[in-house]
Amino acid sequence: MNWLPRSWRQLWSTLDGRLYHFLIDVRPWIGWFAVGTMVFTFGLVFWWVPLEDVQGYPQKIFYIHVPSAWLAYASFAFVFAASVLYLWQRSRLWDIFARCAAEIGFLFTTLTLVTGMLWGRPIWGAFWTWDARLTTTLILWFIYGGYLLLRAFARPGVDVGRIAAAVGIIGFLDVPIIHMSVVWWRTLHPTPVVMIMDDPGGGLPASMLVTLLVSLSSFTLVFVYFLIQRVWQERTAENLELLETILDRTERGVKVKGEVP
Amino acid sequence: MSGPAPALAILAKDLRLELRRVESLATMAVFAGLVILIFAFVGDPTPADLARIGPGALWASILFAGALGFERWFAEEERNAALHGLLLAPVDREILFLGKWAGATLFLLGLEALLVPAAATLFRLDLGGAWGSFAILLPVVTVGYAALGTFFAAVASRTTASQLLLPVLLFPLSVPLLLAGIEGGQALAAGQGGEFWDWLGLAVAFDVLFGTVCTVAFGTVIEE
Amino acid sequence: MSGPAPALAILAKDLRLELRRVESLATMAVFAGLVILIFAFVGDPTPADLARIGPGALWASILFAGALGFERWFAEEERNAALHGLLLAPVDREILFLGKWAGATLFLLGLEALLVPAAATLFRLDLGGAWGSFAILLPVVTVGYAALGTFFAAVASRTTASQLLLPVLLFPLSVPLLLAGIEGGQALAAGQGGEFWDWLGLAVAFDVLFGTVCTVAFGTVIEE
Amino acid sequence: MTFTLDPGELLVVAGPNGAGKTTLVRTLARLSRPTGGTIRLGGEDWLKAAAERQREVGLLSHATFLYDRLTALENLEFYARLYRLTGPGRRIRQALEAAGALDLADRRAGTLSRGQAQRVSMARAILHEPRLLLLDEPHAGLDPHSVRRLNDVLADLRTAGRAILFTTHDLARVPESATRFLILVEGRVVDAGRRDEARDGLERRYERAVAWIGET
Amino acid sequence: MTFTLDPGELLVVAGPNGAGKTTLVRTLARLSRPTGGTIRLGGEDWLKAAAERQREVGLLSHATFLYDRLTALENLEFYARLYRLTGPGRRIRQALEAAGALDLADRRAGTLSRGQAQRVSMARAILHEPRLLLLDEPHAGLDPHSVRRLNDVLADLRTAGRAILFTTHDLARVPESATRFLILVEGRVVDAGRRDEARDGLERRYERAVAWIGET
Ligand code: HEM
Ligand SMILES: Nc1ncnc2c1ncn2[C@@H]1O[C@H](COP(=O)(O)OP(=O)(O)OP(=O)(O)O)[C@@H](O)[C@H]1O
Ligand SMILES: Nc1ncnc2c1ncn2[C@@H]1O[C@H](COP(=O)(O)OP(=O)(O)OP(=O)(O)O)[C@@H](O)[C@H]1O
Ligand SMILES: [Mg+2]
Ligand SMILES: [Mg+2]
Repeated sequence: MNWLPRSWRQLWSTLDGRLYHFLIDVRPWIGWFAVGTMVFTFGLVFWWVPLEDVQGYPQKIFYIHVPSAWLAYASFAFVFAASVLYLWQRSRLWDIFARCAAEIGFLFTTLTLVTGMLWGRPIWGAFWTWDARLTTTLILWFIYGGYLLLRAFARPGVDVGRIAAAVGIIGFLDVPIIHMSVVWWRTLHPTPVVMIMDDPGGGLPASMLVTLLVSLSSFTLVFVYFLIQRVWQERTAENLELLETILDRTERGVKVKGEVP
Repeated sequence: MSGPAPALAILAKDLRLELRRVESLATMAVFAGLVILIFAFVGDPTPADLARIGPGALWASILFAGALGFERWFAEEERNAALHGLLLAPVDREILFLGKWAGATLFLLGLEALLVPAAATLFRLDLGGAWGSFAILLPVVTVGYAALGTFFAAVASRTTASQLLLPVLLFPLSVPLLLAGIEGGQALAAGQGGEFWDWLGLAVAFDVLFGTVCTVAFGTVIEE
Repeated sequence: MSGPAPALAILAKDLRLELRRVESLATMAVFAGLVILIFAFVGDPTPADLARIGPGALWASILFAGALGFERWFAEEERNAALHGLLLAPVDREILFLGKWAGATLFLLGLEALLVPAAATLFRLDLGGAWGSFAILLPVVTVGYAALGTFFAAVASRTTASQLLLPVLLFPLSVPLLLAGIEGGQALAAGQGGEFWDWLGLAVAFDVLFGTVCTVAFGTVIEE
Repeated sequence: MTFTLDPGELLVVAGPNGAGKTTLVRTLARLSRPTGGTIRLGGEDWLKAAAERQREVGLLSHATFLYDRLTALENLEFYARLYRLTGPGRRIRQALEAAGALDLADRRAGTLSRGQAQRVSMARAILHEPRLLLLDEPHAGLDPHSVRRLNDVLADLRTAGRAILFTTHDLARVPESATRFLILVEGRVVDAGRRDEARDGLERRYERAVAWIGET
Repeated sequence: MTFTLDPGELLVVAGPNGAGKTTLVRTLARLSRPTGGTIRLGGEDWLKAAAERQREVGLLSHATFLYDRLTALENLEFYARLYRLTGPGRRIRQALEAAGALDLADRRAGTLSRGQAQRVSMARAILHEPRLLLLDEPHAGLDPHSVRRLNDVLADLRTAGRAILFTTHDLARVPESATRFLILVEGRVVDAGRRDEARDGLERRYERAVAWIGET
C-alpha cells in the first residue's frame, strides 16, 4: 500500500501494540465474567425457562445451538476483517488474530454441527438430513478446516500469513453465495426433506428470547476470552522463537541487528 | 502495466508443453471417464434415475479431472523453479495469472468436448433443443472453475502437500459452480427455462467476482 | 534375502514423516469427506435413496483419497532422488515394497476409522449387528487396495505425469475390490449373510494374488 | 549490510557455506523480500519499483529455471517473448554463443548434464542484456574450458558497462576482470574492498576474514 | 572404456561437461544399467551380484538423497537402519564429524544451504564405511575450508584401504593424496595414468588430452 502516508503506518503499528496490551490486561476479568454468565445461562435454561410443549427437553439444545452458530459466523467475519487488515498493514498481530479467530470459529461450527445433530436425532429421527442450512454449515466447516490445514502445511521460509489472508478473504466472500446456491438446490424443486430449519427464530415466547439472548452474550464472552488467550499464546511463542534464534547466533559470536518486539 | 503479450507467451508455452504430449489430455479424459463410471456404479441407477444422476456425474468428473489438471499445470512451473524465472520477468503478476488462467480454461474446455458426448450417451441425457443453452452454461462454469483452480494451485504450491491441499481448498468454494452446472443441466432436461437462467446468472456473477479477486490476490500469494 | 528389518525401518520412517504432520491424515480425511459431500449433491438423495448411495459413496471416497495418498507417499521418495538412496542400500526390492505397502495400509485404515462413522451418520447407514462382519471386510479390501496403489504409484512415478496416470492405472484394476466393498456392504445391510461371504472370499483371493504379483514385479518397475 | 555496485564493476561475493550469498542474490533479484533495509537501483527504491524494471536484472541461480520438456532454444524463445525482446532470434543466438551453448540449442533441457544445463541458463540470464547481472556460483559444475569462456564473457560484459555481482567458493578461479570483493559470514559483511587492494591475493584475505570471525 | 581401481587408490575422473562422468558413476553404483560391457568388483560380476553386496559402495551424487522434512540426524538414522549398521549412534557421529556437519545434525534437511546439504549427504555416503566410494563432484559448492577438510578425509579413507573414485572439474583442488587419474571425453577414456606420472601437473595433461580430441 504505497499510497498510504508513512505517518498512518506508524500510527497503526503503535495502535495495534496498544490494543494488544490493553486486551492482555483485561483478559482475566473477561475470563471470570464469562464463567459467571455461563453458569447463570445454564441456570436459566434448566430451571427458569418453561419446557417447549411440542419438542420437550430436546428443545433446550436450542440455547447452545443457536448462539454457537451465530458466533461461528461472527468469528469468520473476524477472520475476514483481520485478513484485510493484515494485507494492508502487514503487522504480525493481524495475522495472528486471523488465525486464532479461524480456530475458534471452526470450534463453534463443530459445536453447531454436533448440537444440531443431537437435536435432529429426536426431532427428525436421524442425525442428519441434506437440508440447505445443514449442508451450508458442513461446507463452512470444510472451508475453514481447509484454511487451518493450509496454515499447518506452510513450507519453511514461506510467509503463510499473506496466503492464508487471501484464502480467508475469498472464503468469506464465497459463503453467502454458497448458502444461496444450496438453498436453491433444496428449494427450487420439490424435496421430501424436513424443512424445519427455515422457520426463522421469530415467534419465540419472551422467556425463550431472554434466555437465548443471555446465552448468546455468555457465549460471546467465552469467544472473546478464547481469542485473546490464543493470540497471547501465539505472540509469546513467536517472541520465544525469535529469542532462541538470536541467542543461538550470539552464542556463536555473531552480533545481530534488530531486537525483540 | 505490461501489455497482454506476456500472457500470450505463457499461454503458448503451456499449449506447446501439453500438446507435446497429447497423452496427458487423453489421460485426463480417461480419468474423468473413470470417475463417471464410478458414479454409475455407486448410484447403481435404475433407468429412471439415469437422467437424474447424469448431469451430476458429468460435473463431478470435470471437478476431479480439473483439480488434477490444475495441480499438474502449476507443478510444471515448480520444477527447476521455473516459476522464479517468471517472477523474475518484467511482467505484472496479474498478467502471469491471466496467462495461466487462460491455459487452464482451454484445457478444461477441450476435456469437456470429449466428456459431454460420453456422459450424454452413458446416461441417456437428451436436452433436445436445449443443447444450445447448455453450450452457454458449460463455458461459463468452466471459466470460473479455472480461475479458482489456478489460484488455489498457486496457493497449494506454497505448501508441503500441494496435491492433497488443492482439492480440499478448491472443492468447497466451487460448490456454487458445481450446483449451477448440475441443477442448470437438470432444469434444461426438465425444460424449466426460467430456473436455468437463474443458475446461469449465479454462475456469471461468480465468475465476475472471483475472476477479479483471484487475479488481484495472485500476486500476494505467489511472491516469497 | 535381507531380513524384514529394513522394511520396518522404511515403515518407521514413513510413519514419522506423516505423524510429524498429523495434518496430512486430517487433510485426506477432509478430502474424503468432500467426496462424500459431492456424492450427496450429485445423487441429490431423497431419504429413501440415502441407504442405497451410502456404501458406494463411502468406498468411492476411500478410493479417491487412497489414490491421492499413494501418489503423495511415493512422491516423498522422489524429492532429492531419495528413492535412489533406497535403491543404493543393500536391501532387496521386495523388502522395500513391503515397507511402503505396510505404511500405505496403515494410513488407509486410520483414514477409514474416521470415514466410516461419518458416512454412517450422513447416509443413515445402519448395519445393526453386522458391523462385526463389516470390520472384517474393511481391512481385507484395504490391504489389497494398498498393494495395488503402492505398486502403481511406483509405476506412475516413472512417468512425467504421475499424479495423472496413477488413478487411470489403479481404478480399473481395483474394480473387483470396489465391488466387493460396495456389494458386500449392501449385502450386510440387507442381511444376506451368504452373499457377503462370497464377496469377502473374492476380496481375499484378490489380495493374495495381487499382493504377491506386485511384490515380485516391484523390483523390475523401479530400476532404471 | 551496506555496499554499492556501480556500472562497469565486477563484484565477487565469497563466504563459507550458509553465509547468506544465495539469500543476498535472491533478495537483490526481488525473489524474496528482505525483513528490513532498503535497496536502491539507479537512485530509486528498488523494492517499490514497478515490475517493468525487472528487465534491468538478470539472475543465474542454483536452479536452472528451464522447462525440462522444452529444448534449450524453445526455453529461450519463451523467455524472449516474456521479456518482449525485439529481434529475439539474433539475441538468442548471441546469448547461446556467449554462454557456449550453441551446440545444445536443440537438446531437451531435461536431458542436459549439470554443466550443460548451467550454460543454457547462463544464456537465459544474459538474454535480455540486463544492466545488473546476478550470478550465484556460475563456475560450479563447469569444466575448465567453459570457466575460461565464462570469465571472458564476464570481462566483456563489464567493459560494456554492466554491473555484475557473482558468488563463488573458488577464489583461485576469480577472473582477472573482477574489480571488487565482498566477504560474508553469517549474513554480515566481514571484509570488502577493491580487488587490487588485496595485494596478497583474495584467498589469503578470505582466510583472514573468516578466521577472524573464529568460524572453523 | 576399461580401467581398474584397487583398494587404497584414489582415482580422479575429469572431463568436459557431458563427458559421461555422472553416467559412469551411476553405472558403477548400479543405479542405471549399462547397455553393454562388464563390471567386476572383487573378482566377481558386479552387475549380477546380490543386493546385499550394495553395502560395499557408497555414493555422493548431484542429488542429496535426503528427506527435506527430516533433520540431518534423522536422515542418517534412517539410512543406518536401512543398512542394518551395528552401533549406529557412534557411526553417525563419526560420519558427521568427518563430513564437518556435526553442527547441522538437528537442522531440517530442507532448510540447508547448498553446501550444507552437500556435507550432510557426504556423511550419508561414508556412513556404512563402503569399500568403494563414488563421489560425483564432491567439491562443488563447498567453501575452501570444507574443501580442505574433505581432502583430508579422502586421504584418511584412502590410507584406510578404501578404493575411491571422484569426479571434478577443478583439477587445481585435487587432493595431494590422489593416486591416479582418468580423463573422459564424450564417453571415451582419452587419457589415464598414475598421478605422479603427470609431472607437469594434471591441468596441462587435461588440456592436452581435451585439445587433442579437438573439442573446443
Ligand atoms: C446438524 C444439524 C444442524 C445444523 C448444522 C444446524 C445449523 C444451524 C445454523 C448454522 C443456524 C444459524 C443460522 C441462522 O441463524 O441464520 C441454526 C439455527 C437454528 N437451528 Fe439449527 N442446525 C441443525 C439442526 C437443527 C435442529 C435439529 C433443529 C430443531 C429441530 C434446529 C433448529 C434451529 C433453530 C430454531 C435455529 C434458530 C432460528 C433460525 O435462525 O432459523 N437446528 N442451525
Ligand atoms: N528456507 C529456509 N529456512 C530456514 N533457513 C534457511 C532457509 N534457506 C536457507 N536458510 C539458511 O540461511 C542461511 C543462508 O543460506 P544461503 O543459501 O544464502 O547460504 P549460501 O551462502 O548460499 O551457502 P552456499 O554457499 O552453501 O550456497 C543458511 O544458514 C541456511 O541454512
Ligand atoms: N536422461 C538423459 N537422456 C539423454 N541423454 C542424457 C541423459 N542424461 C545425460 N545425458 C547425456 O549424457 C551425456 C553424459 O551426461 P553426464 O551427466 O554423465 O555428463 P557429466 O560428465 O556428468 O557432465 P557434467 O560435468 O556437466 O556433470 C551428456 O551428453 C548428457 O547430455
Ligand atoms: Mg548458495
Ligand atoms: Mg555430472
